Amino acid sequence: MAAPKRAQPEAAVRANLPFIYREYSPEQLRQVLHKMYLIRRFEEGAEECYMRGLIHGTMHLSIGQEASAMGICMPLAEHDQITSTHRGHGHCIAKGAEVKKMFAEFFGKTTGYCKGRGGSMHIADVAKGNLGANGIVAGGIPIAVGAALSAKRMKTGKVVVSFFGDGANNEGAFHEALNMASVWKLPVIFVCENNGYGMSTSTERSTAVKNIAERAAAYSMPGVIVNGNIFSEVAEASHRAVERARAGEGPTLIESKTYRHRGHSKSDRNRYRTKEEIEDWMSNRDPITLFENELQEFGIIDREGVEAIREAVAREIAEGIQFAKDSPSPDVRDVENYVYTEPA
Amino acid sequence: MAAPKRAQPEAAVRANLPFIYREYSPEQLRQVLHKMYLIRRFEEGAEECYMRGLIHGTMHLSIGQEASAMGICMPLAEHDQITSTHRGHGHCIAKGAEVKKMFAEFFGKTTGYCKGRGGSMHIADVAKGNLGANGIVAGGIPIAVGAALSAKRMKTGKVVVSFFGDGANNEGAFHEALNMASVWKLPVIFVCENNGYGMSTSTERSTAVKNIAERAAAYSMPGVIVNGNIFSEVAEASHRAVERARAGEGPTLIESKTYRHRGHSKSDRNRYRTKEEIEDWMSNRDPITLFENELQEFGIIDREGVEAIREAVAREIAEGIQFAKDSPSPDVRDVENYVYTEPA
Amino acid sequence: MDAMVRELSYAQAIQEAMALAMEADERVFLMGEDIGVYGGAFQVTGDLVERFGAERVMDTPISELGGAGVAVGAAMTGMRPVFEFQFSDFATLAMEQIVNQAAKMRFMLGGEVSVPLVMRFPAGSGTGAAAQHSQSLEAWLGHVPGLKVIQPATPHDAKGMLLAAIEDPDPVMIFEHKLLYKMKGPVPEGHYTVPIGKAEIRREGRDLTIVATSIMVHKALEAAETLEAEGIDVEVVDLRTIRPMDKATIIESVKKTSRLLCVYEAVKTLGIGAEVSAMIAESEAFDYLDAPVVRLGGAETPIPYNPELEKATVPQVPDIIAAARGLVQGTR
Amino acid sequence: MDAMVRELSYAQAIQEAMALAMEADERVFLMGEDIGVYGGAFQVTGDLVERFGAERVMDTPISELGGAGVAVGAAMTGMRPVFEFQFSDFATLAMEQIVNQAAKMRFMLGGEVSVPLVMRFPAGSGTGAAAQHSQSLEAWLGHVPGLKVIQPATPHDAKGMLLAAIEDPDPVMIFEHKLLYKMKGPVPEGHYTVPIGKAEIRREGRDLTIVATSIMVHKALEAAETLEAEGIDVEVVDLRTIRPMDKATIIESVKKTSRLLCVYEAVKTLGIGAEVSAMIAESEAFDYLDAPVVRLGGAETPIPYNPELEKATVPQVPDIIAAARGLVQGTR
Ligand SMILES: Cc1ncc(C[n+]2csc(CCOP(=O)(O)OP(=O)(O)O)c2C)c(N)n1
Ligand SMILES: Cc1ncc(C[n+]2csc(CCOP(=O)(O)OP(=O)(O)O)c2C)c(N)n1
Ligand SMILES: [Mg+2]
Ligand SMILES: [Mg+2]
Repeated sequence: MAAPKRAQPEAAVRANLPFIYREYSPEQLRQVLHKMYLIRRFEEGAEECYMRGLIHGTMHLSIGQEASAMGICMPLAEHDQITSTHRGHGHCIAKGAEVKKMFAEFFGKTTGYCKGRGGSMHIADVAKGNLGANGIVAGGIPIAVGAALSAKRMKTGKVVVSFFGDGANNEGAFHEALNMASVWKLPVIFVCENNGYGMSTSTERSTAVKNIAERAAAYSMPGVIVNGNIFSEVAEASHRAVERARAGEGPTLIESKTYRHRGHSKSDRNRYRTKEEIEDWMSNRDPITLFENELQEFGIIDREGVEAIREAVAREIAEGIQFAKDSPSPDVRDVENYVYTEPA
Repeated sequence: MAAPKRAQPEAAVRANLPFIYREYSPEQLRQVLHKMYLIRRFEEGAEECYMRGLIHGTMHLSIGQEASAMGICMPLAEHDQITSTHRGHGHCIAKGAEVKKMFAEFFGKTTGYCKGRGGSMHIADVAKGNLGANGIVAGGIPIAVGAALSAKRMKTGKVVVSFFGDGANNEGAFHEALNMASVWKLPVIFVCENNGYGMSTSTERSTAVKNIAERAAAYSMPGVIVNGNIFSEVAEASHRAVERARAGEGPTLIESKTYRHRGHSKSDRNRYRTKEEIEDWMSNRDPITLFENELQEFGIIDREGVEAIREAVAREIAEGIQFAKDSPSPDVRDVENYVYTEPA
Repeated sequence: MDAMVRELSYAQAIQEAMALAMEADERVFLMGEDIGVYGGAFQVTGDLVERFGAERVMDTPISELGGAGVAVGAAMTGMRPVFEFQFSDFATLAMEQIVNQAAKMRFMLGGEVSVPLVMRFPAGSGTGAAAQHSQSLEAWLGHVPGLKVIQPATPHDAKGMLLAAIEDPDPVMIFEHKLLYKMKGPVPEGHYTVPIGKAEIRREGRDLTIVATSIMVHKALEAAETLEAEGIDVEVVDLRTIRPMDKATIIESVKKTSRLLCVYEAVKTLGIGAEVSAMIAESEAFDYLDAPVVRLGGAETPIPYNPELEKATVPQVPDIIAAARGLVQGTR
Repeated sequence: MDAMVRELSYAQAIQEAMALAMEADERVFLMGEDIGVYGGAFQVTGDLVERFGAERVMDTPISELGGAGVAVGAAMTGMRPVFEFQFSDFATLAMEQIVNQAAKMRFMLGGEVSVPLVMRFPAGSGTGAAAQHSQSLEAWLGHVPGLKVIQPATPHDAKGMLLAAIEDPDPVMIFEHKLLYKMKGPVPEGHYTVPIGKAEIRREGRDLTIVATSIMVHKALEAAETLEAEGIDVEVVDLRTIRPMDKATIIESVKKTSRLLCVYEAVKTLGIGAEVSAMIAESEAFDYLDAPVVRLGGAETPIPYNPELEKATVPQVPDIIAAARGLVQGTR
């Protein structure tokens, strides 16, 4: 996202407004809503294509987590970088990816971000700073620390965000990476999207601490808990962490509490959570509904504006899927391409 | 060590005495001093044998850390178990090993604890509950958790202690193991012997938290800091942790602050710490001197008693070395023995 | 084949073995990620948690290294853990405990302990899960003394070899091809074991021996049908155990057929075929060879996501047919 | 050999390569445990920290997995890390980052990134450090597409191949035998590279080819001297690169000598000798063989502590002589 331009209401009123209304223009906020819809519809589109047998493999949908992806990425500049997870479509879009190249990837086409080699679990957009989703839980965390080391050594001013889930916080890689980032005061932000479960295993059954943010103390870095379904809260925490990182003060751990509406992946019998729990999150805490209502309350958008966004998004998705369908498949003779760097 | 028998001074006086004088008999305490000397002299003896080319490989001496090993093991019953580290001679002796079989192992003899296959870095004494030193930093921590799982499932009442160093606390295995032990409330005690350095790297340069015990909070377990050079402090902390573990309340992390007098191993140029620092620990905080003086102050031992211990220990060491020298070497035709369990 | 024998899927056969072992021996328990109420990523544990409870069908946090270490520690102290990696690729996180601890503990301690540990590794490509979820790494563990490494190819063997593994005093690593989980086959009721270290001749033939592993056994059998029509009589040996390898069965077969093709899914270079070929060269069977040993293994690439590319990276039936034909007709 | 060329130890040669690379390219930096003021467990980095500072000769915490991941991330984003494992055995903790990330990243991302990462693995037995500090695991990484894997045997090659590795756009893994560190040999001053993927004929001969790796090259040369006295003329090929293997050089040599012995320290089963043997069987050289290919590898056991046992687990000069003799005289 571009550097924020400030809205300019009366100073007194402004001070009481939630963070985002002080920090971003109405146009920027409408764009955020647009992108949150884009993520949601992308996931739904991908799901439908999967059901219809157009996409193979498996996928992990981030429906319900859109405010978290958008809130974290909002304060980032284009050259800032992220590492993402198996549940990475939202992060990818939030960091600026084009949905048509994402669909093309899922369809295994040469026009996809990974030329059909990576698929959903490795979706990346290096030009926009997305160093890639990762099929290995917590695999991207030390990689993000390495990218932050590059930023510090090469003085690029870049900040790196590492997204990961609650399940990932019990991996050794989490521990080792956070420790090194803190010792070396690197410009990296650790974002734990706690959706309550690692696959079927609840944080209560897997994690010996109530809030994952409490683990930040073990690495002498700030640990911040936000409601991951409220865009403003997430964006504000991210903003502070980015400032801290850019100022050379080191890393932050943000725990963004959220929920995934869908099953873990396409093979989930959903036996570990109740219908009521899911229903509650969908009806009462949907991040898009919450944000849309708020924008309407603040007079930043009206029903027609929302409708226009929805239509634009629907078009973008339809076009993206068409692009993917129309794109060429890789030639099987190229099966060993990209294993090594081709001589120039 | 056998279950403690209580000394019986006047009740009022007793309440003000340091822990060990309330908990253990004078005879037991004299035995502790004996064992601390035994560890010290064992290390010196091993060092000398190494210098004289009688022992090959490398070794990591625990001189300076004797109170820590003894204090932790004092409240353990014989069937309780430990996992140890590359710096594991002291733990091995404290848990009840015979020095002659240790020397024999270092000499690579069939009479050694590992029949000459393991050497210093794998010294073990399974019969006495020592599941083994480990050449992999932090490698024994999850193994201890597994042993504690066995204890809990098989209801043996055993407690397991995992010794490791400050360097080990930055390994992923530490994190994963402590988390699981806490989630499952296992009877295990994590003992971090913080001697200030992992090889050449000080805790300041490697560890993003001031006291390693603070990391206990990340696993919702008690974190206790003790002066590892004061036997009574260590024994008291261990006693509480053992009680907690036996009561089914789960693990404890004890940070035992101590110092190694010698270099990391036999190839250390000692460039990372000052002569003054080493000198200070040797002269002013030597755990044996501190304990011996204290016992004398409390009238539990006199100079002659100390002298008798020293002589007995010297004899034991000399006999141990002789035993090792006189023992047979393995037959090279047996090189593939013990790889698999031999059919009965 | 006994008509009374039921058909079970490979996954069901494994599940049955685990259930039998847990019933018979209370030291046996299962550990892994999402093996409890979820039933395992491939539904291998299924509903076992309902029968045996969460203490014996233990969900672990996502902590492969620590989890493996816990299993090692439990095995050293009297329990008999059966540890499931959700995908064999994640075992890369636990190689330390598998290779430095489980494999060497008995040796390092001079025989004072045993490590009766079973680890299960769902492996292989074909599910569109791309490079980090599709590897075949059995050759790594086959290179490690102290481990036993098996690759059952049928539901019958999956059950019998798993039961043998659980009863084995040493660490046994089981590579299960994910595409086999749904394959059905006859599985006897009750307890039986299939020995570790014995290959099995799946089809007798005179012209050519194909040594295949895991899913490639089935592809080889399919290829053999076609080849039979062409007059090429193929013997198919299911290797079953990677370590210790059943050299005798392969040698005998090669002495009979004089030709050997080794088919496996893993990357060709330094895969199991290399060992089979080198072993034959060193054996008495060498002098019986009418043609050099040929390997058909995976391409020298990570597994791609695109389904056509994915198929192209591993041997398929037509590849086997072509290689067999080439060998017999002497056109290599 | 040029009389003006200095003699350096293998460790010094590596150090010099790292210094030259750091001088020439500010993106190059070193990471590892105790490589700074301690100078590295084997004194390979020595005093480089004094010349280049702690930012470019970075001590890491004892965190092999995380450290390797940091190196991967840094390599993907413009730096050129040279990562030292203190012992190759500890790489078992980092296989995830090496194999799932470094090796596959370029492929998974469709060529959008490169991972110019060098990792150094002090390997092998002979120091009395027992089972967890003495392994030879190069075959594992040789099985992994996306990696390049080298084993320089001389100070000259250690410097030249390391410089080539640092300049390579892809991840290069260097296995350095610990017993070589103190070995001296001629090393040219200044910058030069020795290409990755090229074997080197260390000694020409007519009767037998010995393909050896790392320290075994020197043992093979020593054996060749003795064999010469017996009238057996040995050609010694230093393999140098495990992946990609220089098949052509081996094939040419075998076509000339008609006999092949492969000597390596790693466990024999599924070690590099298996690949060399299988590769020759598949090559045109097969028809030139007068005897089957023989492997001489490590025993099927973890490395024992006792020094006599330790020696007995890996090939020694007399073993090589005996194997060579057997091959040439046809008594196998
Ligand atoms: C190292 C590793 N272990 C296990 C898995 C299998 N797996 C994929 S996602 C997942 C759950 C991850 O949970 P969490 O980190 O909370 O992310 P979420 O799926 O909830 O977004 C598991 C166990 C994996 N991909 N990598
Ligand atoms: C996984 C692993 N990494 C590195 C080493 C090499 N090494 C052996 S001991 C040691 C330092 C350990 O420090 P600490 O845990 O503080 O124990 P101390 O030596 O101080 O007792 C290192 C780096 C190892 N043995 N294992
Ligand atoms: Mg989650
Ligand atoms: Mg230390």
